[in-house]
Amino acid sequence: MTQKEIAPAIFDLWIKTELAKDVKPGQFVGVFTKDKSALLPRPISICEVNADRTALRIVYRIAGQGTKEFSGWQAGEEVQILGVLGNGFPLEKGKGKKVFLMGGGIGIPPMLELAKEFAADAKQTAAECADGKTDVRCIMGYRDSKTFLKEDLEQYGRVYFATEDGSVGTKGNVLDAIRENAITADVIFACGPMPMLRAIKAYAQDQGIPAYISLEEHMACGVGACLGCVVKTKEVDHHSHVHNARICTDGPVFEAGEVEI
Amino acid sequence: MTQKEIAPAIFDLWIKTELAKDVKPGQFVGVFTKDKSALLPRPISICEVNADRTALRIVYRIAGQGTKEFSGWQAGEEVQILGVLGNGFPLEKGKGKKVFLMGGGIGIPPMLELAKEFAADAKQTAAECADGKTDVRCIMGYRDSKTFLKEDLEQYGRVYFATEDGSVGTKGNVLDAIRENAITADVIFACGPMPMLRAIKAYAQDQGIPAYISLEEHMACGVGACLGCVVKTKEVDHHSHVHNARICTDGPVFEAGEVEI
Amino acid sequence: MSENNQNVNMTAGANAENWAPDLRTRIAGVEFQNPVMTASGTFGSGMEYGEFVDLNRLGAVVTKGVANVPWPGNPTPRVAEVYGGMLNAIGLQNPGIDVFMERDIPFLKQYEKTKIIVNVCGKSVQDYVDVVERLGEEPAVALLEINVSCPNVKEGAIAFGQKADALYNITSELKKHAKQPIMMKLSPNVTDITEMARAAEAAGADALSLINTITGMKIDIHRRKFAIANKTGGMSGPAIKPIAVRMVYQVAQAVKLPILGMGGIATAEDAIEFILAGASAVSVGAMNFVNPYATVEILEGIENYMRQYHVEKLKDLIGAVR
Amino acid sequence: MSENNQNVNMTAGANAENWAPDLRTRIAGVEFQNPVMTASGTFGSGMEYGEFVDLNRLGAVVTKGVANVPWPGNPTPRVAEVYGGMLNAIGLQNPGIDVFMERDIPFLKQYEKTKIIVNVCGKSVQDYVDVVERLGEEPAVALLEINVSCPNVKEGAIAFGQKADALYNITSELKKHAKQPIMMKLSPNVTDITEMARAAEAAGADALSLINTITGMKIDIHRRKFAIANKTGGMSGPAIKPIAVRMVYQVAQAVKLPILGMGGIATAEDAIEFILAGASAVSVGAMNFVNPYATVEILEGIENYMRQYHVEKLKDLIGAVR
Repeated sequence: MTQKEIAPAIFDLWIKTELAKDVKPGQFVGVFTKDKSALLPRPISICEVNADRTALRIVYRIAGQGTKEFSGWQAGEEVQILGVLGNGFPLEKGKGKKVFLMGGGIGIPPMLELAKEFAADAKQTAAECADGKTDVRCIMGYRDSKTFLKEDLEQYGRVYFATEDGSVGTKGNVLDAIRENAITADVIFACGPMPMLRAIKAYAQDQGIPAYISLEEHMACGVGACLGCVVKTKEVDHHSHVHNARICTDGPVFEAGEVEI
Repeated sequence: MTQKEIAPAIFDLWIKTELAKDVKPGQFVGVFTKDKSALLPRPISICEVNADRTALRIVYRIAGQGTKEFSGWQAGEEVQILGVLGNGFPLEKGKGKKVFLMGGGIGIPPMLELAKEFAADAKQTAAECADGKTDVRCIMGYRDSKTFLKEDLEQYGRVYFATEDGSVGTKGNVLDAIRENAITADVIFACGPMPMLRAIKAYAQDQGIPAYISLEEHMACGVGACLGCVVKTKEVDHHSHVHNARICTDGPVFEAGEVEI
Repeated sequence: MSENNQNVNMTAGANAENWAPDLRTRIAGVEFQNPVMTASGTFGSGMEYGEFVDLNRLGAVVTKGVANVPWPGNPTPRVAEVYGGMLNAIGLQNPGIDVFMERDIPFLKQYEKTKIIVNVCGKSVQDYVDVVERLGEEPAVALLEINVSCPNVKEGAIAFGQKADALYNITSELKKHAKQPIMMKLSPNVTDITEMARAAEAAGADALSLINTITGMKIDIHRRKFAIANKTGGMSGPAIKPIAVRMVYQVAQAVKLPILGMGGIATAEDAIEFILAGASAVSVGAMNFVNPYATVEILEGIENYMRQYHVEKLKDLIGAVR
Repeated sequence: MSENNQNVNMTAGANAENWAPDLRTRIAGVEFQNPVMTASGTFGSGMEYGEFVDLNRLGAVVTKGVANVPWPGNPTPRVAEVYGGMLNAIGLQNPGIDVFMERDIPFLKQYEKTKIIVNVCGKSVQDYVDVVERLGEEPAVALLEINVSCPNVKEGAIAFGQKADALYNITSELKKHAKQPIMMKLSPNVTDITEMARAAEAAGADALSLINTITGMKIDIHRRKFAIANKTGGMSGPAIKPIAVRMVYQVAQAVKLPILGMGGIATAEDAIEFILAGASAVSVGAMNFVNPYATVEILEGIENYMRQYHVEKLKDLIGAVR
């Protein structure tokens, strides 16, 4: 285990674990505190998996006592994690298409593994058929110039930036960045705060394109038993038989049109 | 801080603290766990203070989750203690007299500092007046041959042993050891399990000599506020105005005749 | 001096031999292979935990509450962590009895050693009756736990669980329609739980389970908002254990009915505390979320304790502390 | 994903300037310099904590309960640690009103900035009346907290605190004899705390304090004995906080009386949670045992929070979350 602070209150943690073997981009783990009075696992999405798939990387913001404890963990410490949880992004929906990967704030980390896998896939499809090449554009929104993971993302494709204070890239949000750069896509993959996801849902509906968005909700079990983390669905859900899907096990990624956010 | 196991489940812990400056034998400290779900300080009597009075030694038995945590503490760790608590043994009552120091099980540790101070005092009084010399005999009761603190005690005076299994010294308890060795005293100082203290109280009353016994009771605050750790008293207590004295602040040492045990 | 939670025998377990204690226990004439069960709502119908624990090792699976029709439950956030536990206001979301009979029951029947206890909820007496009658068609269901104590649904539920006369009425009504024995699940949010227990006993209940969650609240002081959309939620977790043990003890002294005890059980020591207080079996709830292996670890811990102290039969421990 | 207890502003406090918020608060016409007080029975009359905290910094000292005559209290063990808190069954040991008037009151009068609230207990209405009348002779006593909710004494006390009519009667009787405003201390061991609050209000109570401890039990599974001689004890500590916050909120919505809130307050964040829920002031109880500096640290934490969020007056926070 190794850890460093890559932006104010944003920590970058690598955990050695065989769970890394079959991680899909967009999946998450439940991380347990050592404080015996804080019991529930903290759901944190997976940012990246190392080359030999023996360790996974999470990038999280200090958001309370639990993550505060995490930030104090030292290299070599043993930690408890539950996972791998959730279904991740449906890569196949983007293959051979023009793809937007949109991330906002602490929703950016999961987009890295996704960008990486698309990049790998792009090379491959390119070899097969020139026209069917996957074209990935990353659009990332930050508060300010503390653009954590910037260099990591830039290895895997074009990255456009938006910052609330305008210090880097477009002043505004990720949708402002799209307009300013006059770029379009056939499909969107996104993770970030709810207002951003709502805006992306609306944008995708205008454009008549699908948007796969990763949702978050307070969780207890993380495995689909407690029904704590649900999202309202347009149709009756196959499992719950009501208009609710479980974010932890049916998600966290949903096609924007299927959920009411 | 340094620590070692000196008998099965019995740990010997040195804590560097300025609290050591004015420790009296028979006083105790409240030791806090680091587990945030176990909140109350554990009252543990002080076994010894080092020569330059910069550190104190506690010898405790693993008796639950808290002491189990303590036993895992590593050299150099920072720990939280509350104290120094309680009034120690009244040394002056033993000066120039024939004194028994009687300890049983995990009640033995506090007798070490007491033996040490009597020994120091003995030399002094000896210098002043040969006849008024304090004569200290230690009588220590153990379960078996795991006679922790034996060597430490033997530095400071004659030590008689009693073990339940007879493996060392007299087979039986500390009173059996007294009889077997046909020794007598003018005053007794004792700490140990309640049955032993009751026996000592009875013995002292027979002999018509005073016995100063150190009591224990479950505690919360340790400073006399919560009234959790009381002992019934023969007379109305000066502070409580009922027949109860606070073990933490009015004790832990009481003259056996004053308390109902 | 020695610490409060003193225990001189702590290490004795190590040198205990390896015989197998008799863990069987009975509730309302139903025999269970061991006393370790799951608390309703924390374990679904077991599907989600099958990958962690062998369901065949449990005494019983107590299912998530099921109603006559699907219930959508409450808005989110539905859960919040608190010191030593959590609050939940799921609102008894469930797929309804039809889906439950087709999907969940057949799944649970695969585990032949483990009994099935179905938690029944409703908004009116008739709702409960409908579910109880449907379940009567399924002999694989051993016992019905009647949830009259969910603090998170506006109508029904808790209304039956906080007034002795209401509890008496629904109990006697369900007794008329139930093929299986019924176990009334009591709310801790009452002045005198023994009054409720006596009412259930007088009305013909076959067993009692307690405690359900304790109504709590958490406020996010930075957002100045309730942590849970429902404002209040049911509190569970180790923090509430002493309250639950007290109520199990009080009820065990007040009535003759067998008790399924629960409330913050995290370890075998906790489970044994409930059993000594008078519980014939115990349910593990929120701790499944913290440690998915909790049930089986607790089962093994109880066995070790019985070996350590040479207790041959579990029933020798039930209510042994008075 | 982000953790349950989310808080994006966590670090904002750092860059807040250093102005002094107005911490004053009022209960029943009495003004306190700040809302941080001590919970009865955890702080004696302050003598034992004088060496840790400057008593002049507290809003008030709420004394250990005092009766008309000395009470010996319960047998030991009287206290036991539990997960996230403790159980106690002290049994209201106290030296009686005579000694209290001669010794404790003069001690507390030395701290002119800090108000004196005396907790009054008794076994019969007349016992309470006697103490209330004696305290009426002492103008330095600002407020009387009437303990009708101690779970650890057989007669009286709790009997008045768990039945609305009994609470109504003792409240109206004491109102006739009290020179100072009276604050009824409510028990959480009830089905509906708002019913109790309304009864006290209707009977003329000037304020309410809640919650007293919750009845709990601990069994030593190795000795197979109750951890507390009284079998049950009152549970306090962080573990019970969500229950206390819920009750404070419910009562604040149900009556107009000012509330002294308590129950597991360990940090400034906890104290603010109670204030946002509707408490005009807060008492720190068991945490004095864990951290003798807790009261003053909580006071400073509340000030920092007010600076961080630019809250000028404490009263702007009272009941701000609905």
